[in-house]
Amino acid sequence: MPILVGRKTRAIVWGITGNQGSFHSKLMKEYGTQIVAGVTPGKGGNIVNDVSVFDTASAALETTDANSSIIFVPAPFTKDAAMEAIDAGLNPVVIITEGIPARDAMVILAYAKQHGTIIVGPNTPGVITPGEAKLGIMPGEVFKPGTVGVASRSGTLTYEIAQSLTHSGIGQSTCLGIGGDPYTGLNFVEVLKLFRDDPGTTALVLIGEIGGSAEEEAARYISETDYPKPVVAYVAGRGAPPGKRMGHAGAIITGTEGTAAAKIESLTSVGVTVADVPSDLPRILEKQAPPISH
Amino acid sequence: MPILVGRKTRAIVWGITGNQGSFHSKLMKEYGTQIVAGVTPGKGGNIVNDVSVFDTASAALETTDANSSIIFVPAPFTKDAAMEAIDAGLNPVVIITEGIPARDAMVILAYAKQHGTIIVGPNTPGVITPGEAKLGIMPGEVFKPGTVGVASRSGTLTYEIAQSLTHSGIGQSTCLGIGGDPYTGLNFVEVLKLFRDDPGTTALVLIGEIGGSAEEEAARYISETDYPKPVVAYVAGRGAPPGKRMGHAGAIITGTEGTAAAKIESLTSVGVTVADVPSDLPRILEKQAPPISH
Amino acid sequence: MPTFAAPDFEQTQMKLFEYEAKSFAQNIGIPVPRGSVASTPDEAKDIHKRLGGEVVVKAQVLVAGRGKAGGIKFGKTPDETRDRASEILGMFIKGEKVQKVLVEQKLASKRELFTSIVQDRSNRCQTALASGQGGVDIEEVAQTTPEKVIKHPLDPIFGMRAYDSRDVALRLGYNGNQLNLFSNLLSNLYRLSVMYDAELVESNPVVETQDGKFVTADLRIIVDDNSLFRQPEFQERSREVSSEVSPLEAKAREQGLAFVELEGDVGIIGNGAGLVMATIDLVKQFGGNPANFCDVGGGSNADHVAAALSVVQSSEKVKKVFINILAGITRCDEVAKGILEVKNVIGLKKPLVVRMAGTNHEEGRRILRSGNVDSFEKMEEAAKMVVALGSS
Amino acid sequence: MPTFAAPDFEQTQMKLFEYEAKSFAQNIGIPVPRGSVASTPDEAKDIHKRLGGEVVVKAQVLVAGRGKAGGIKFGKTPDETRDRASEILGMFIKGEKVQKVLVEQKLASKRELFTSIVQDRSNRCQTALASGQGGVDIEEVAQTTPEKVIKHPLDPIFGMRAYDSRDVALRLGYNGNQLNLFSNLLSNLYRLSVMYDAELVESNPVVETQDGKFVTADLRIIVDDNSLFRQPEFQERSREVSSEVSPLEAKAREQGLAFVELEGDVGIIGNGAGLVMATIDLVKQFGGNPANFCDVGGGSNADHVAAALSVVQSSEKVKKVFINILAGITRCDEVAKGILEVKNVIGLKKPLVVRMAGTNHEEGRRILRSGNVDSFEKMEEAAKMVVALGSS
Repeated sequence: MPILVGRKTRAIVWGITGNQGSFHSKLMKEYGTQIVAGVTPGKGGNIVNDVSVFDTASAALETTDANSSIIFVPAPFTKDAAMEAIDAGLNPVVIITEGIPARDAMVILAYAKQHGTIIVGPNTPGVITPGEAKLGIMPGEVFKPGTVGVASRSGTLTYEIAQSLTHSGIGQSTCLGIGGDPYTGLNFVEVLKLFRDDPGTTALVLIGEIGGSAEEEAARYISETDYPKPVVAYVAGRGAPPGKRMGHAGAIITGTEGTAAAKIESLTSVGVTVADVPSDLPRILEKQAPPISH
Repeated sequence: MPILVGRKTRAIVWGITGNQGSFHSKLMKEYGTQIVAGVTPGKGGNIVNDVSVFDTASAALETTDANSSIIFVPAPFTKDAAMEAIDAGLNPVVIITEGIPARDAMVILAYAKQHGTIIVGPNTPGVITPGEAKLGIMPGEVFKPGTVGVASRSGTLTYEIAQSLTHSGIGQSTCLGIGGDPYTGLNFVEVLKLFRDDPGTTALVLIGEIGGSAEEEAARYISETDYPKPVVAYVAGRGAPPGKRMGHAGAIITGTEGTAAAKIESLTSVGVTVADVPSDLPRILEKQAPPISH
Repeated sequence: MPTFAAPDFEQTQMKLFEYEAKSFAQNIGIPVPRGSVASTPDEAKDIHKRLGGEVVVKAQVLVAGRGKAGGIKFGKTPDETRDRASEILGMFIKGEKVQKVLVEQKLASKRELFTSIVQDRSNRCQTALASGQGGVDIEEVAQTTPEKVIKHPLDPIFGMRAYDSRDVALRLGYNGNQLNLFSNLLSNLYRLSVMYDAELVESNPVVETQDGKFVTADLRIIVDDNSLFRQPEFQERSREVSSEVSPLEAKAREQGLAFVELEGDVGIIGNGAGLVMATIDLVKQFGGNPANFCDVGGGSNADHVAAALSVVQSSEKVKKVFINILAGITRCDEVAKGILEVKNVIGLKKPLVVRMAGTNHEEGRRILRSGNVDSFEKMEEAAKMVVALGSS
Repeated sequence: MPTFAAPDFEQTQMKLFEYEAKSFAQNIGIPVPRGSVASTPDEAKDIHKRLGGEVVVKAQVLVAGRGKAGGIKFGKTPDETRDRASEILGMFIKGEKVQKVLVEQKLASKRELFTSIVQDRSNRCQTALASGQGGVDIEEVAQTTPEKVIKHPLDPIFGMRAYDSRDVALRLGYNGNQLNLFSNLLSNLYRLSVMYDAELVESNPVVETQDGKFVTADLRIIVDDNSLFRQPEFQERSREVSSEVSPLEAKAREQGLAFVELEGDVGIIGNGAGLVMATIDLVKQFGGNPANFCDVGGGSNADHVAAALSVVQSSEKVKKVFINILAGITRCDEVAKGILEVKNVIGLKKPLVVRMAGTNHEEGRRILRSGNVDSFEKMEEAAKMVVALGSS
């Protein structure tokens, strides 16, 4: 039993007529995801990858029973698209778009909170439940079904680690990126809650990076709730200088805050083993949580 | 047992340092209302009618245990005051001020709804629970404790009718004005709900007037819920021409909508007796609800 | 209820002329027909020359229904336009004299739409209205075929989102580029409503041109009077724009009174809008015919009452006056003083019936008696008396 | 992850000069000291003459810490001011050459306050910061006496309400008219943050003058790069304002690469920010010293990779290059073509280690082999190799 996406996911793709949206909706469908509609204003009536395009979410919902959404529209239009998806009752709303103005992101997140909607991203590779469905841009072939939940602030690094798990025979329940922006919806703590309640997940991998305090908050939560499942982690950016954005808008050490050292220290202090190199993770995981399905 | 205000009411008065606010806070205190603080920006530290004035609600709440509020500030500042009162968790928020921009009123009402706060008004004489407390500008002496709930869109006409009830020996549980503006918080339907659940109220008087559809909605609610308590009514404005605002911003017949005839017809059709003249109400009430406390 | 708004703003419907509304619209990129305002027939002719083609000449008045009243005519040549302008300028439409005409290019329309941003009492928000049946009396369309009027309520906090306006465009049957064009137009009309705190922004018709574009052929804006404190450019003119207000109404409102003129001969004065309406109803009930609604407001003093009585009795059609006061915050002694002030200074010009109850009513009655003015305690009795007066 | 933002906006911190920020502030009624900008010592002298009194001469640079670096001096007479300006103009502050000075009246301050509207990651909103300990390094105040920094998070939807700013004013100890004056100032600083989509609006200090008024003696504004699409007036200059960006960084960013220069000698290229960070960490772990962070992004094609390699190997300090690709949407054959393109056109200037895995890695490796470039499958092995290279 996965979290966020799975066989019952029926998604609307915002921006399906664009390059990214059309390319990835094809890949998502090929992976088995039910993509039931696309939304692009002014492109209603078109068909992309055998998916009907509508001008608005209301129009899409008249003929489909969508329950989720993924957004590929350019940054200037993302706030509107996300609010439309939230209003339409779609949940989760996965926002792939990068480069959204911070104030727009804050409004989206506050609006989603009011409506009880889960936002994944922005600036996320998305969510995949291996063997079932993906709402995202990750390559499906590096994942395999299993019982380890993976949450990450990164994209390619997640694929790297998923691949090494897969190669070691460790399958994944659900893998998701929480997003590389400073303002993201779902954070590590919320992901930990979702995985805790998921009987199909037996252990977790957190992939953190410099900037912000998502890892520290996760550590506090693990400690405070005596988290019932083993958690292992990797934190990228030990070699990053302060004050520089390392690719992700959110990956920046401000003053002395947000360093990899502090994050590793926080996690270690609550019993989370933090790998020195990504390829150590499978071995650590097997030691920590022996009964992992192969 | 009253609704909205009573012995446990501990109110903050916005605009207590103004003419209206200081005059009426004195009268409210004399009536027995616990006025625990005033708020006027820039006047913190002053004392008005033995009540301490603060610059903000947060400051007032540091030293008082207020639970309600009444607002007398001029229209341009009312939105800010009401949102501050809502944010401070005060409930109800009684807005006496008249002449608030419609868009400001809409925002106040939407914000209150998000927070579960009851707004009485704007443009209301307020709420009185005879013998206990009042948050409003009504003359206390025309009311007497009893079991008839009164809700009205008017001010002076309410005093007129309350006085005639009082003179006939019919006391009131709580009397309130829902406000004469087109956009008000508590409406007749919500008042009916509150009185239904109040064991201290045995019968109701609704005082309507032309404009809008509050009376029609009340009639529908009475019919749909098989309302368990007798309701009698009076509707002002049978002689009002269409298209003219009759004093209250909300008292206007638009096209053929909002006429007194339509309202009287709606109410009558669901079993509510509508008095031809206000002074008939006590007699009708006694006929409809014989066991009214004298 | 207390009045915090400046009294001279009260009750005046702050309407803008079409040409003003269109200039605001054009400033934010809403397509309007090319055109200009003329005060004389020759100016109209010159404008036509500049525009070329055929034009429409439209009376600039604040009342609705100018089309039916002959206030809209067409000109094929500049000379014809001069003649049409000359017919329209100076005519009266519902009592309002036409001072200016708007001369605009005539649009070749494929379809005429109705669009409006209104305030919506039942939903407590603004609502976008639109219909494919524009250019006609939309009230009639709404009555006979309500399904042809699209209603889209707008979130009071977030206003019109792009997807709100797209939804309306879609329900009007547009797609592709036209969907985006129309939804932009609608979003911009909403923006106007925010910028000018408008009670109403209405374009009837929005013309869909032969090449599929949208142009606001007519545009009405009514500003919310209660917002004038933050709309400085309209404060100055709120007094001028009162063509639908009778001279007596204008006079009363200058005194801070809520005043509406009615058909009859009984002047009505009271404190509180609900009470005054009930008083009017009562007088009618007993066979009388009220001449006005006049609310002196809560907490009135002697001067307010004196002003009200002076205005009401100054009307020629008023044969008798009924003052109905239920004093709460207002004090009866103050009211009585106001009445005697009028009696002593300018005299009571019409027979007067006073009802007085509530705070200090005994003192008030004593003062009135001292000036030989009788008064009643119950309003029904007083109403019967005023109706009976002079009809024997 | 895909990049929708125009690449040339990425990563540039869009800071405004103090004098620009103050001119925006003044436009919306925020009190700023009287003053003007000078590019020469004589202009500075003239400004002092016009202003009278004593003045302060401030270097206009985009880096912080100009005070400690000698970029702020005082002038009692116009001649002195000319001399001070002459000292400051042309000096280098953290590598940035001073081209202009701001000459302003010197304020007699009763108290210096720190005020700031920042973006607040943990609360996912903007937050107002204020402190009575202004005019100094606020980071230090926040570290040593955090209770002296007031933090007031703002609702993302409603922004700063008047009572938010009053609350801050009150906690700073103000009351009466000063409470209203300060809260107005703070509300206006918030307004600036909205108008210019600012990541940061900071005035340190706001001076409380002897007569109890508040003046923003210094003002910093940093615009959110991601908002430049709706801030047209800053789009033009986003390229110029890059004094904190090294020439190599500027060159890389022009190519759409996320690029940060580091201290070492191993050029690092990868796809995906997290992977590149992990690669840097790995190289350090094995004893190497990375020269840069260079992310070609997800879904990169041959041209992107070629551009990255060209930029990285162009740096003199780079002794060897490590390309680490985990292909998902990116295809290894494309990456390989990009590498060979550089080899064939301009040549590989530095020893190169390639790691390639994921989509089409076999084809990619085959292509590389055809150009005599070896590659690894595992990134640890590749990292060890690049560290070992040349250190034997």
